[in-house]
Amino acid sequence: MKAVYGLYAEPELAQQAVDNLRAAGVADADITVISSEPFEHFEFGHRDAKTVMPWMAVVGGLVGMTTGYLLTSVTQMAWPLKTSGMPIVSWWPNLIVIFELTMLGAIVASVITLLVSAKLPGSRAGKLYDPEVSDGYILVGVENPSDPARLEPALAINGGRVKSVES
Amino acid sequence: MDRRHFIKLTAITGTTAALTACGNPENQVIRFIPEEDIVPGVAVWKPSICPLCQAGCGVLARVMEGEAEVFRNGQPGVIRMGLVKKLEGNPADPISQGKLCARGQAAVQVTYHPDRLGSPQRRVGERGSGQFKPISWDEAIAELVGTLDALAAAGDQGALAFLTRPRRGRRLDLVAQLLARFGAKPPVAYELFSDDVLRRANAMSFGSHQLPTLDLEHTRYLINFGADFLGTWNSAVAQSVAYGRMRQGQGGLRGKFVHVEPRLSQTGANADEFVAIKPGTEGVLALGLAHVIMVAGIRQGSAAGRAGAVIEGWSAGLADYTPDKVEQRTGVKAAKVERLAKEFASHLPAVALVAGAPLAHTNGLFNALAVNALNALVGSVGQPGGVAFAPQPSAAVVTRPLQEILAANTVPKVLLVDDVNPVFASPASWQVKDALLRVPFIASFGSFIDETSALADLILPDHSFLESWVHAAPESGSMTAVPVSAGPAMRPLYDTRSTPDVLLDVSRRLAKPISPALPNTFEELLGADTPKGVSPRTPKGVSPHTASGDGRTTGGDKPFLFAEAPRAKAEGLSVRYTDPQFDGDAAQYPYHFMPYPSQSFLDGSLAHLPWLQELPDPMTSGMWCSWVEINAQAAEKAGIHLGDLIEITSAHGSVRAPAVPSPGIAPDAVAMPVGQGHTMFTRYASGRGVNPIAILAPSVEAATRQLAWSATRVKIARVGGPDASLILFAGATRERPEETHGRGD
Amino acid sequence: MAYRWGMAVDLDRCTGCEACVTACHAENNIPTVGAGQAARGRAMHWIRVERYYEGDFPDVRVKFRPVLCQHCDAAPCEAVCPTYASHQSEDGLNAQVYNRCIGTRYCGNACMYNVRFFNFFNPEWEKPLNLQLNPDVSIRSVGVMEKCTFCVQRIKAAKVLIKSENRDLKDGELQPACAQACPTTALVFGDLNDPESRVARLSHSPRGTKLLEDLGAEPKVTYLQKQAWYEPDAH
Amino acid sequence: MNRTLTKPLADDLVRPLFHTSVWFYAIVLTAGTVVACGAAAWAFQVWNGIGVAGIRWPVFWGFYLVNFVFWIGISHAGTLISAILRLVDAQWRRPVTRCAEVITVFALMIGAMFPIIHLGRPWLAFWLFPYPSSREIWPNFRSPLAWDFFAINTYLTGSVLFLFLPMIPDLALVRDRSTGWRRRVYGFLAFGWRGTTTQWNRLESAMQIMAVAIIPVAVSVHTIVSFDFSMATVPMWHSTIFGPYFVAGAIFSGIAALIIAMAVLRKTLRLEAYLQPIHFENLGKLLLLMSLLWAYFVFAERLTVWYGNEPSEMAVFWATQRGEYAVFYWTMVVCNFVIPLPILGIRRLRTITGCVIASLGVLVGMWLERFLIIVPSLAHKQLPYSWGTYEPRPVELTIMAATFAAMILLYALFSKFVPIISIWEMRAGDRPATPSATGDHS
Repeated sequence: MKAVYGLYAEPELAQQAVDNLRAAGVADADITVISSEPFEHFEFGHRDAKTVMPWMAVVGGLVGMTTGYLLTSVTQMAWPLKTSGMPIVSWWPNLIVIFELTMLGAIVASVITLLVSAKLPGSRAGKLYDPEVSDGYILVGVENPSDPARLEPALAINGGRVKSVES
Repeated sequence: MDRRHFIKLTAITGTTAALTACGNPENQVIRFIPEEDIVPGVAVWKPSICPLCQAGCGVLARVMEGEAEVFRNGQPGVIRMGLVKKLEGNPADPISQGKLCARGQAAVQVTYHPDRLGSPQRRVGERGSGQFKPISWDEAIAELVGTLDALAAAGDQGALAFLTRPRRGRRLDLVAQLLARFGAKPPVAYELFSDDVLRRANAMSFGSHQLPTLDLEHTRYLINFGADFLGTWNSAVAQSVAYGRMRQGQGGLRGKFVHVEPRLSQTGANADEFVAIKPGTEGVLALGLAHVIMVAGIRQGSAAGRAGAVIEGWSAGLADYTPDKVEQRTGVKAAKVERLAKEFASHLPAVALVAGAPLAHTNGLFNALAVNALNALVGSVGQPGGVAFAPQPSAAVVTRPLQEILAANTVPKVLLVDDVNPVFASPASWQVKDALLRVPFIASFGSFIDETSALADLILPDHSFLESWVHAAPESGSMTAVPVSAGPAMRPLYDTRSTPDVLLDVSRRLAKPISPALPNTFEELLGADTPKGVSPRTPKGVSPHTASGDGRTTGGDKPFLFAEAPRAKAEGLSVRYTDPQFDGDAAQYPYHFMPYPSQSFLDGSLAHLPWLQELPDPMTSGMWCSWVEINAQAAEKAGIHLGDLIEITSAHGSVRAPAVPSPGIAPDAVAMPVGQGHTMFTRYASGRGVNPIAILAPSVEAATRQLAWSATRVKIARVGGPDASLILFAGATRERPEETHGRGD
Repeated sequence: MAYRWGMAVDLDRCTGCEACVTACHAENNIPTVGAGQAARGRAMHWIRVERYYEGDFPDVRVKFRPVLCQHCDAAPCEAVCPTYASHQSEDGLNAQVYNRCIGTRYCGNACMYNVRFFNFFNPEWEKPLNLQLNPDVSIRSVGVMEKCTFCVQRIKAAKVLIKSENRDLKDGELQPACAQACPTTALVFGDLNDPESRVARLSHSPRGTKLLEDLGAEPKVTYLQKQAWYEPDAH
Repeated sequence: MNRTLTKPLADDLVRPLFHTSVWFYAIVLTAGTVVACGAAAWAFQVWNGIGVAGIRWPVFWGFYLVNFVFWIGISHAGTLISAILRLVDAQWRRPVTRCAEVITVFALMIGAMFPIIHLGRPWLAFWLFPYPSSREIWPNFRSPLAWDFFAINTYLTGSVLFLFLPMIPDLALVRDRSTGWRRRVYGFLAFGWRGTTTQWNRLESAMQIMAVAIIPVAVSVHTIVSFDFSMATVPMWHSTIFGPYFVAGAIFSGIAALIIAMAVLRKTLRLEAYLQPIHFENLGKLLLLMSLLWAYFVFAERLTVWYGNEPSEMAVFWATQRGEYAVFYWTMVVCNFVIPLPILGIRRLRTITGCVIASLGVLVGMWLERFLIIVPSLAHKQLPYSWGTYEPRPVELTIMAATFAAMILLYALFSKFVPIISIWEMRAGDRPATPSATGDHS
């Protein structure tokens, strides 16, 4: 992997670097921003914010609900044992199990969506990263740029250090 | 495979497969060939007789195949055999009528008790230490024969005494016969809760020296003076069966039950009306009722005949027994006396009953005679709904009282003890143990080492009743005379022998055999007076109550009840009232001490049965323990709470037991169940609780010399808080306990 | 026709003698726990005779009341069991399947009659008391709840018997151990579906009540209340 | 503000991972020993039978179930509070959330053990799982214990995820700062986290959704725990108030546990700069609110019973109010209300020490509350003949002590291996809340 990137101590500078890259004709999707914290209040932190996760949560909840319904009702009918004079399929108590499984489905679906869409767990091999990020620096860079030399000026903002990865 | 597992497997599977499969040495036991033809899993019903009290209930034993560790010819081994699993009342038996009491249900544990003696024993330790070593039957019988021969050789046959219970039946007959033929005096009989006072009174009043049989089924009004007829007294099962019918069985007529006692017993707890009375004044109340009945002209005094005539002042209308005077003496309100008398006399058939504590006073005979006279006055003797006397197949054996062998100058040289434990069941002040220690040779036929058999030099353990021929001739309890015998329900587990057979054997082996010779065995002896051809049969049903197997029943089937009661010659005595005498000064010993037969253990002879130990007492729910019942309000005043350790002191000793405050006892009385406090009586009873009999005064009923076990006064002292010895099954005593009432003050 | 087993308890007949208690122990292999365990509340009595005092001496009265499993139609013990160890059988018995019981003891809490008993330890019978054990009744191991079964082993045997003899069950032919022992016949057992049976008739007696009826468990045991004595002549 | 300032912050918060004090070993050893005793006690109980515990007829549930409810209640400190604070974006939550969520996870694990410990045949506990037995019978879903199974497992799953997901960036941070085996272990746990914008966005979304989902689950968990009691017609159990009453009590005891945990961490890990008096102040206010809420529920419950005067309930009422359990009852009232009210109500007293004292009281009080709910009612059911008592046995006390030790042990170990304060959330918190003018292109 080849890459060129800058490390910035301040998010304002990172935002500027992102803006410069855009100005240099780099597509939004090709700009990598890596940070040790989320920057909700900066534009660069909002890129790619759209996600199907809430819908997946709803779908997961529905799957859980159906599972809960089938688990309770079908097993109760499969071997009808009478207890406490209750109906064989007893809705009131079953609703509790159905509720729990609905919520479990939603949670699990959200987490699966998270893992899939955030590519976790994943390998960092061949991907742009710099351990200095964990010290608080914000990394803005481009992986496999077509013309690294042209991008370096865009990243060279006062207060940032430009690095490049060869091989 | 551990030991416990082993038991479980045999119990659950009942097969040998699991046992032979593993190589544990414990399982490599000798296997005897099955002795009988029993189909696994199929129950057979065999008749027997419950031996635990004098009632003599006929039972059916449910026999099923099982694997038992047994002794055969001195050799231990495992055998598949028929084992008694459960006892039910025999529906064909006129006494039990297919029912059985809690004690009878537990009788099966006598056979399987882990501490039952499996072979003859010779004493090795000090007398009373309980240390014995097993010996063979040959040795044991030779020793007994030798001892008796030595007596005979010295011409001292009179120094042989046989101590037993006064249970009517062929067994006692045999003992008496053998003693007589040997040249010894009649057997000595001892029963703590003896009914001899009542028998004597019945002889005086009605000419029948025996216990009455009640026809409660047809009674409309019952006044009961202290008899625990639903619990421990006389023929409790038969009486309970009839009681059930008296309550709900007469088609809308429900008899009234009035109970008179200073303490609310289990029987009293069922009464419609409870009349608290001063101890020992029951006879006064009975005569008070008679007075009112006579004065009101409902019945004429002469109607009582002889039963009235023996009461001083009867013919004069009992002027000393006006309701006011009765109230003074008994504490029962005059108005109540009037009302009870009129109710009693106007709801015929009515019956009055007396037994238990009222007769265990110095004036017990008077109390009994007074109640008899009341019965006679309302014409309830020998009548439906009244009392009657069953004709007896043979005269009762004459016995001697225990006191005859206690005195230093009448100590027997050889004492044979069978099924009685006076060392435990008599007041310490009688010094029974000391007296027995003076006897040079004691042999016991007991199955267990108890306080009395521990003094024995030789123990020749009897079969259990389920393993031997048994016979009983109940003197009461049935509309039909029912001497009954039954064969063994199962084969013996151990190297034991039936005591009657041993006695017969000994009688033949004596240097001068007893003559004329008796049958070889008890079975033959019973066969001699039993119609042949009635053999126990196996019912088809699986449900026990469908069984109709019955014992060999002898005696007439004629109903005797309505026959005129036999009348012997009047003795021409008239008895006058005397105040009951209590041992202990009322100022120093303010409480009446009322020991009572425990529902579970009677006089303590059943304290070794674990089911009965764990059976909650009907009134207190106590299990595995002793306790003192004390009036709840009096306890509150004295700062005594549930479980507090109380010391009860009489002039003759003291015992400590936890307190149970109860609303069912008079404020000037404390009560204790009898039965616990064994020092030596198997693992289940030894060292458990205390024995209230020990501190009783040696007072006796004046006329009959019977122990007056209700005539002791005591003082009490709280000596500590709960010591965890009180084990109750129940929580609260009331359905809505006071402390949960209301919304606060 | 399906059976519906029930019992009538005549409190006017019951004398508190507790013959039923021992009979039950003998029939159902109920372990004796011993003094130490009894003191710690582990005594097992599938049937017990409750005793309640009313009033104070000398105006004191006593109520006896045998309490056993009421075999409720809407038994609160059943639904709470997570493994169906406690459930209603076809005969209307409140069945306890020992093998399925894992010992949550929830049923014991839910039962308002406190008639369920728990095996806190493996039961022991000191030899040779084990020879008495009823081979028709399984032995319960540690950690298992147990309770009155209306002597289901007798019910099963009776069904086999009448089938082999091709006949109907006679009323009164089948009795649990407690009813069989009861000297005063205070306990009457039978088929509530048979309107002619003694138990069915007694269950409709005006004296009949159910224990804790308000709690809605719909017990199949009917208690016939004790009657007061009245003077027939006074009417 | 200079962003490089966040390096010392990270240095500070990962320090406990790389420097071990003697105290750590002392705590682990002591707590470990007690836990081992508890394990031995349990083994003793399984071997000999549940009878070695004090439970008896008719008090079939005792200390084990008291501790079950107590620990499940404690578990409501973390995830629930953390989720609420996240949803309302309370900034002061940042140093608190992880210590809180850890409590949830460990308390749930500990609490969920008790229903197994208390079983008569614990080796068959898996029969509670929803799978068919060899006879194809499934568990009875009408049983509150089956509901417990689902509720606790959902809550535990959610809570573990809720704790673990926001831990990933911090694990990545530790990975970057360590070498050797640590680097490999943390690298594995960090799931290859880089911190790309997408990853941060997905993480935030997931946390938002889970926060929404976990709140009703948490409420349901303690409601269902309360159903274990209120479904039975046991006097003073059979009450509709039990659901909210239990949830409130759970949050009450949970906050108390959190305050104590934070105070301990603050001292032992020298986190004074991060866990500041303001955090205790705020949690103290919450605790005060819950104390008032708790008192309200207790009053409502007691009044209803007293006014209704139903005999069997009055038996329990009086047993706790002035009978054999009164000493516990009034101790509970003092601990849960009389002590916390002035301490937390008067600002001057609402110090860290004050909050800790009040919290200790609440923990004792809430434990007693669970005892007073379970035991007196079982001991006084409808038929007074069957009333009983209950006394714990050594095995129950040992296992109970072991669970407290287990909490300490697990907490010590966790704070040893994971930054107990979320570094990235602290960093994010350092940023001014107003959007930056320079970066906003939309």
